[in-house]
Amino acid sequence: IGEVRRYLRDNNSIRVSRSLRDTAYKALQAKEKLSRELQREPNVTEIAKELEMKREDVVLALDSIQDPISLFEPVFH
Amino acid sequence: MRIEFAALAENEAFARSAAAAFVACMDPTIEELTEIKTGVSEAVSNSIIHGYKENPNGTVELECQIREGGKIVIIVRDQGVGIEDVNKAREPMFTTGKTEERSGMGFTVMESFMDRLEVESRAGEGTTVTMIKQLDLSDGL
Amino acid sequence: MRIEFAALAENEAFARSAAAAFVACMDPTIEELTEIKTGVSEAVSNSIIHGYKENPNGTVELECQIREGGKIVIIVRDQGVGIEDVNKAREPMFTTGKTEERSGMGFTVMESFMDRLEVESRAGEGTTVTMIKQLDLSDGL
Ligand SMILES: Nc1ncnc2c1ncn2[C@@H]1O[C@H](COP(=O)(O)OP(=O)(O)O)[C@@H](O)[C@H]1O
Ligand SMILES: Nc1ncnc2c1ncn2[C@@H]1O[C@H](COP(=O)(O)OP(=O)(O)O)[C@@H](O)[C@H]1O
Ligand SMILES: [Mg+2]
Ligand SMILES: [Mg+2]
Repeated sequence: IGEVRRYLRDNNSIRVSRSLRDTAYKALQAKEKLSRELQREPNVTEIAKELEMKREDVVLALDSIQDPISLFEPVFH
Repeated sequence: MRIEFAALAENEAFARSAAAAFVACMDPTIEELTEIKTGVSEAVSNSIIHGYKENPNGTVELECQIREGGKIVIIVRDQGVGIEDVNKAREPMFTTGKTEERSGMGFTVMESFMDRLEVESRAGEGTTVTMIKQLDLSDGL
Repeated sequence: MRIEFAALAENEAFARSAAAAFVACMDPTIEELTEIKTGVSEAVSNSIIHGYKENPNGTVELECQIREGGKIVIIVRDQGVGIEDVNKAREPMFTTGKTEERSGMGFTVMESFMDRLEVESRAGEGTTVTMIKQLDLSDGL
């Protein structure tokens, strides 16, 4: 466990806010790529697999950026 | 799943994340996830701002259920001031807030992002908003 | 903030994310967040697996509070079978599960990742685990 702690400390002293944002942008890029490949919207599990991350971490990261779709778009057209 | 939290503005982001975390196991797309989060945000912010006027002694309740076939049921409940005329409140652009800050589009947004929206409210007793959304499971692996 | 959810294995990931989302507003380091998520995971999985033997009628409760100065208090509560001898259960490597699956290190992990761990339990009545962690707020990177 001491080893686990040291590992965490060495690699993870940055703040969450920055790390989450990086992950979120990677997730959006993966979404674009997969949409092209699959010819449909990928689901979060597929995106997580592409990034080799846990699904829950991808979902959490997406909270840190502005909503990726425009709020009023579906309302006004 | 049921969450209770204080009527503080910063808890809106938390409620949204918690709802997203809960429905994640259903493999939604990012778009579906965003729609659910936006609906939760609008309902929760209404409870905090209108229901309790940001009095942190007020408690907002968020309930999420996953039904068979990928149907998501989300219930946001407060024991705040309530709504006198629900039909009027649901009209696009209607707001009792200062118009510079409030768009009056909250219920309209919930309605358009979800498949069904029910609003139950009594002046002085509080408000319960029920949103139902059917996820598209067709693209399953 | 208080969450209730059914004693289902898939709700462990949800509880972990919800706790993370709640403390995210304090902008902890990734290390601190990972430690908190791991502690929540261990406590919640104990309630689900040992407390309720994965009977989904059981309800697990997760409470998170943010105290002044960046102190995080996390409480995980179940009304499951309880623990006969808490001191013994807290010993490293002690497990009542099948040894291939369970490491018996859950309480040891919670203890080392958190600043304080309290376990209250009564056989037949359930278990309450309280974890306290002080975030390092010093460097505002
Ligand atoms: N939970 C609530 N408690 C009391 N009043 C509410 C609540 N939710 C909505 N309302 C009322 O309905 C109106 C319309 O809500 P909404 O469409 O979200 O627009 P906005 O929040 O921008 O005013 C609000 O201005 C308020 O008067
Ligand atoms: N919530 C709980 N309800 C009942 N028993 C528990 C609970 N949490 C822990 N225990 C008991 O304490 C033991 C040690 O727990 P832990 O250190 O997490 O190891 P493990 O989960 O790998 O067995 C468990 O095997 C179980 O007997
Ligand atoms: Mg509104
Ligand atoms: Mg354990």
